[in-house]
Amino acid sequence: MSALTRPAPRAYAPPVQRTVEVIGRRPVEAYVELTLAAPEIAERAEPGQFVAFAVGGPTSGLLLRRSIAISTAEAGVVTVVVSAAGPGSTWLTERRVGDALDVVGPLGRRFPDPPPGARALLVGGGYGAAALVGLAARLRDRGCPVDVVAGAAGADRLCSVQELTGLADRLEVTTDDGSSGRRGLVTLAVDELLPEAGVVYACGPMPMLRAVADAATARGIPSYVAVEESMACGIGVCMTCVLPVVGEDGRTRFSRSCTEGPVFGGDRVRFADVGALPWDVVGADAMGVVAP
Amino acid sequence: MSALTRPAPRAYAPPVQRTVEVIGRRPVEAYVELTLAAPEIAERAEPGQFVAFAVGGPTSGLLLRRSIAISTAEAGVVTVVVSAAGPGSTWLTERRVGDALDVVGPLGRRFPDPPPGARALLVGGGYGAAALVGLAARLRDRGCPVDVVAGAAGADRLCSVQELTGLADRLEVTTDDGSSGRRGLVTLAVDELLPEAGVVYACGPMPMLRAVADAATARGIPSYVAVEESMACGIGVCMTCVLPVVGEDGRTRFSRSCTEGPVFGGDRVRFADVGALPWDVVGADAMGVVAP
Amino acid sequence: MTVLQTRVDMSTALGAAPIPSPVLTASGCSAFGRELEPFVDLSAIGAVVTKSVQLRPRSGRPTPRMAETPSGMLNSIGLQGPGIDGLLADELPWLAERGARAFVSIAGTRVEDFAELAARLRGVPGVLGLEVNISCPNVESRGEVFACDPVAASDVIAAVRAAADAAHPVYAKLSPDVTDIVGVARAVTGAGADGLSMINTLLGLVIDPDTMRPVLGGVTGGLSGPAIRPVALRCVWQVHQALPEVPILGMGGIRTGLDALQFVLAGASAVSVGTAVFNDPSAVARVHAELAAALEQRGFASLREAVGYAHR
Amino acid sequence: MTVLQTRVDMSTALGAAPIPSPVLTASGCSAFGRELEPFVDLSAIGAVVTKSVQLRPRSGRPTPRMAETPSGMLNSIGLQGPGIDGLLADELPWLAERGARAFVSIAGTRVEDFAELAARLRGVPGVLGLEVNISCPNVESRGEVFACDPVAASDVIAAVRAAADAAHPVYAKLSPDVTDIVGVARAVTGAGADGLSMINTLLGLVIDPDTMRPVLGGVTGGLSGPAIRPVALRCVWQVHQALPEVPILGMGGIRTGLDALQFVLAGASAVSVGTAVFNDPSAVARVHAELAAALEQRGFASLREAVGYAHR
Ligand SMILES: Cc1cc2nc3c(=O)[nH]c(=O)nc-3n(C[C@H](O)[C@H](O)[C@H](O)COP(=O)(O)OP(=O)(O)OC[C@H]3O[C@@H](n4cnc5c(N)ncnc54)[C@H](O)[C@@H]3O)c2cc1C
Ligand SMILES: Cc1cc2nc3c(=O)[nH]c(=O)nc-3n(C[C@H](O)[C@H](O)[C@H](O)COP(=O)(O)OP(=O)(O)OC[C@H]3O[C@@H](n4cnc5c(N)ncnc54)[C@H](O)[C@@H]3O)c2cc1C
Ligand SMILES: Cc1cc2nc3c(=O)[nH]c(=O)nc-3n(C[C@H](O)[C@H](O)[C@H](O)COP(=O)(O)O)c2cc1C
Ligand SMILES: Cc1cc2nc3c(=O)[nH]c(=O)nc-3n(C[C@H](O)[C@H](O)[C@H](O)COP(=O)(O)O)c2cc1C
Ligand code: FES
Ligand code: FES
Repeated sequence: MSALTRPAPRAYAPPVQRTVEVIGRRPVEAYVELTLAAPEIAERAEPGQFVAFAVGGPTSGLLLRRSIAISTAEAGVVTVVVSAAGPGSTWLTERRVGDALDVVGPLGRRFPDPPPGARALLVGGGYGAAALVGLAARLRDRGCPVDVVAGAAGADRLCSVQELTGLADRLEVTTDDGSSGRRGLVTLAVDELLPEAGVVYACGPMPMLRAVADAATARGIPSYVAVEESMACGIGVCMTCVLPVVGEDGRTRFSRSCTEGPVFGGDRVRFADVGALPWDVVGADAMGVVAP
Repeated sequence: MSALTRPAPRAYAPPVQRTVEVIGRRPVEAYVELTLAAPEIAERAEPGQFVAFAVGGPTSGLLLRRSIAISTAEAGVVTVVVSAAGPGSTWLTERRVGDALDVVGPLGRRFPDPPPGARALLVGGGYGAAALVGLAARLRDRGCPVDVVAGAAGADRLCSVQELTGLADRLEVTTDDGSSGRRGLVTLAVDELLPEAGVVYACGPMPMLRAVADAATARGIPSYVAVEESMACGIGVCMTCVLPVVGEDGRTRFSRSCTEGPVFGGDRVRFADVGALPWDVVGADAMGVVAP
Repeated sequence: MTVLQTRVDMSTALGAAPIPSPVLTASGCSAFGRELEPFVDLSAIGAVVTKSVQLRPRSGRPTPRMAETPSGMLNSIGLQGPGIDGLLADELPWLAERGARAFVSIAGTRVEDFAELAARLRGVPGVLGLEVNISCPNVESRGEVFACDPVAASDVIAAVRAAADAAHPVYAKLSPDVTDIVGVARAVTGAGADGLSMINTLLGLVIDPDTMRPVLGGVTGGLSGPAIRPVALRCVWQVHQALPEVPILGMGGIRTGLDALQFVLAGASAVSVGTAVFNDPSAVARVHAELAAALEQRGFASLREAVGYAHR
Repeated sequence: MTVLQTRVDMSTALGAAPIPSPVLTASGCSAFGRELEPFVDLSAIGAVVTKSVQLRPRSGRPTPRMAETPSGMLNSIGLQGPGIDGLLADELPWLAERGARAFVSIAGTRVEDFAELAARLRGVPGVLGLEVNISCPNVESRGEVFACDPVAASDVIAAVRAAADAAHPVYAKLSPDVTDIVGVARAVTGAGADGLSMINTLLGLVIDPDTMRPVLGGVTGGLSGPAIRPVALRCVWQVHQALPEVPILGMGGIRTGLDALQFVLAGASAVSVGTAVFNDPSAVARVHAELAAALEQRGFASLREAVGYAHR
């Protein structure tokens, strides 16, 4: 396999840490959309980046920040969509207008620009679609044609469909149970739209990213995926969030998804080896793993 | 010294644990008064008892409940006055109307009834005055004449003066800095009112309780003090909240202020020995402490 | 206690003594059970593990006796208690009357003390067995804690096993403050322990930033609560791994049924809920119900099937 | 970093190496410092304690590598890092250029590895000294951790002290997972340690209630964060009590200036802020400012006056 993608570029601006105010809260199906007055983060943010929230307030026993993708960032306002998964994200969804939030961002790398003249296919799974709204707007502003596939388990797990409808040339919705759009996985629609695409951007659960990246790579189309790995720090200092990623030199390293990602070339992430330690990862020998 | 008081009686009803709603919140000078819809606690509560709140919400790193005296309990509603001392009490003062609170109560023993025909002197220090409001009302209902002294460091640390004015025959206010009422300690007013008193009830900081109890005992007047000791459980199972208290048999024991108190006979608490282990406490010998 | 009626068989045993629920109180965290009566059906829980008792009544240490810490607390109570006479006269009869099982925690500073306590508890109604709190300073070894020395710990356990009622299972309560907890576990089971209670508190310290001195009168104290749960689970895991036949009463930071489940999966056949009771007086009953529901959801027909499952 | 201008002299030293601030990063919690640059003035903090480096580049362990726990976290990174060559080529020059002091943490599985690392770091610009991470399995002793055996620990320290630059203070980083931390402290200072870093993480375990298996790939992991602070403070207290002349770099759950103050009062002459950085990337600078303010409020003219004050 010769690499189709170059590593996602670094962010233009370093992150900041700010206390920001919640200025809007809107339950959207199974999620909650929070709007934050966060000018310094908004002006720095690029599509694909995320923010990290301290959770639980001053008496909190939850020490680690929660990473949440930036949906849109404009005019001083940052929008995020949060799914109540565990205690920290649930706490976030319970914030009210006027509450203060301690946030660090923007973090991570951005989606790279499309090849000139390419048609872009954006694929979002569940709340992952939210992370594509800013990207879709930017692409559209730059005159890049945009197709979108948004999928989820069921209708209530779809996200940002309305926003994306306004931005996409074509939008396909799929749900596993058929409760909205077509019944099936996103790949159903992706397979149809892929032939016309010059670049693919995806955000969502790992199995979806893997399927989309594999389909794109199989057709020789570059793809960029925004991965979601469990993160302790979000800023690159703890090494908890690593994935096996193939570098420009062709060697696989455990790369931090917070600072070397979350956006990676879809052909560079070794999805099958996530959670394992393949022998050919740089430094695996020092861990006692030997070539088979 | 022959004892003037009998140990405070047990509560009539056992405590319950309930999730209750905040139905009122009112900042009063340096404090916050919370009103709770808590019918099962209100119907059981007696003057002198307290409740214990879980603090910090579901993500809290604060494990222990916070004990707060019941100010009034009537018609299904419990009122408490909270001073923001540390993280837990600060969290309590930040609750809003509609919030739910996990509360256990009523806890502890109640103030005993006054001797027949006696005039009662109630002495409250800082937010300790709040704990006397329910008592004053009860005494007044039963036809017992009530004098009240409310004292604090400064005007903003006085508490429940308005409520107590409506219930007392005479009310004296003292502040250390003279910013309200007379300048000085509560003992200034207590010394004047004590000769007419047949029983004294006090709630406030330990040095104040000690001074009031000593003054009453010196005159042969029974006194009851509601003490404040650091509590881990509030229900009598942990043994953190003990004080050296003289029992009916004349022997001193480390008594739990949550279940054997918080109301103790003022002549029974060995104030000078709080925080020490005198040799004559029952079981001190087994700790290696020998009679001098 | 509202025991949710699940289909899961929750019965288990402490050594050879059967109990209907795997959830017990923890020594020193529910006194002698009385104060929990408004909140919990004492006869339905596994057992009341009583506050460690010594031969003589003890005043305990001067206050302050506790400091709250992040997700935990430090205590230095100093084993305040009525002594064995008070326990036999007042507390055990009260529990027996209510049909509550008492798992009696005994403590001492000399091997003979422990043996005498065990002997005094022979045949006492309502006593299910003994938990031996060896996290006490050994006066014969310059105050070193029994639990930190495998030899001293086994001496205590051997003496207790010899003196105790044959029908009383003897559990040794281990301290996590050791280099090799498996070594201590091996030693005490070799000496006759029928089971292991794990863990006691970790030695900790808090300094008051205002007085600039240690908060506790006793300088150091015991750290407990959810903060220590990962350490407790690791101890249970290691010991069950090394000694899979030895029953373990797991404890340390258990607050919910899912916390208890972790201990069971790691190898505990019963659990104690300690500090969490201070937060929620009905915790013991709630944890039972939540654990039963969690086991059912995961398809276990009985608690016993789940014991040590994470090793398989 | 907005260092609040207090009148307190905050200067201190690691062994004989002076530093302008007593607040440092903790090994493994700030990588090699780069990522903190947007949040902290790296030249103003005491030093950047770098992620433990070994001779060869290491991939570290497979994920999951962490689990959040009450007021703390468990990690099992497996010392992912570039190896000594990468450190010398990329990381140390970057820090030196910025005027940041590097306190280099070294790790190995053989005594000779440690000595070689120390030798390679001789005379390297910007290197202030060495922190020796002995919480590693000793391949020559069936994987027992060096830090858990006073003899193995001293062997490492003696070899490092002999091989290291004479100008580099050598600090031994101790594990709390021992019966007698004072004994280990005595042994390593006897072997030539110029100071002690305390504490490393506690060994812990978390089981995932869904998979019903340990969360971490490495089964057990290291517990850190405010949850362990009382244990860390106790260790610092005990060692300072026994060895008042030995400088201590205190760490374990420090999140605020008042937390740091507790360590100083207990006997630490400098502190590392580890896990708290994950919560607050500017924590190191903030803790410095808060500590300075706290010392001033309490009437201290210098940090040095406050070191060990709680013992007096
Ligand atoms: C780059 C990125 C972007 C994300 N964007 C969104 C988003 O837009 N909307 C949304 O709802 N969620 C998003 N997530 C997932 C979100 O971070 C997790 O759902 C959340 O951290 C879970 O915290 P919890 O307390 O609810 O759950 P718990 O499972 O209790 O969390 C326990 C610990 O694990 C970490 N953790 C658990 N799951 C994840 C995860 N998937 N990713 C990172 N850390 C995790 C938490 O930070 C915490 O430290 C994103 C994650 C990443 C890495
Ligand atoms: C019977 C009783 C009645 C009380 N009534 C009131 C009242 O009406 N209004 C009010 O504002 N406060 C009252 N207090 C004091 C109140 O409980 C403490 O101020 C509060 O617990 C402090 O918690 P924190 O988190 O703010 O402070 P922290 O100092 O951080 O608390 C740390 C720990 O110590 C315990 N603690 C600290 N101070 C006390 C204390 N004085 N009493 C008990 N535990 C303590 C806390 O419960 C907690 O576990 C009362 C205390 C008792 C014992
Ligand atoms: C206030 C308090 C008192 C305790 N007293 C005893 C005791 O007397 N005997 C004993 O063996 N353990 C005692 N312990 C330890 C507990 O039984 C238990 O082992 C430990 O607290 C860990 O469990 P937890 O985190 O659920 O509390 C005590 C713990 C606390 C918090
Ligand atoms: C993610 C992570 C990685 C760590 N890596 C190392 C390491 O490489 N070398 C080391 O000596 N200590 C390491 N530690 C331990 C810390 O340096 C520190 O001793 C411990 O976490 C306690 O401090 P804290 O509670 O402030 O984090 C690591 C800790 C964490 C949380
Ligand atoms: S989350 Fe810490 S390095 Fe990525
Ligand atoms: S607070 Fe626990 S016994 Fe009084």
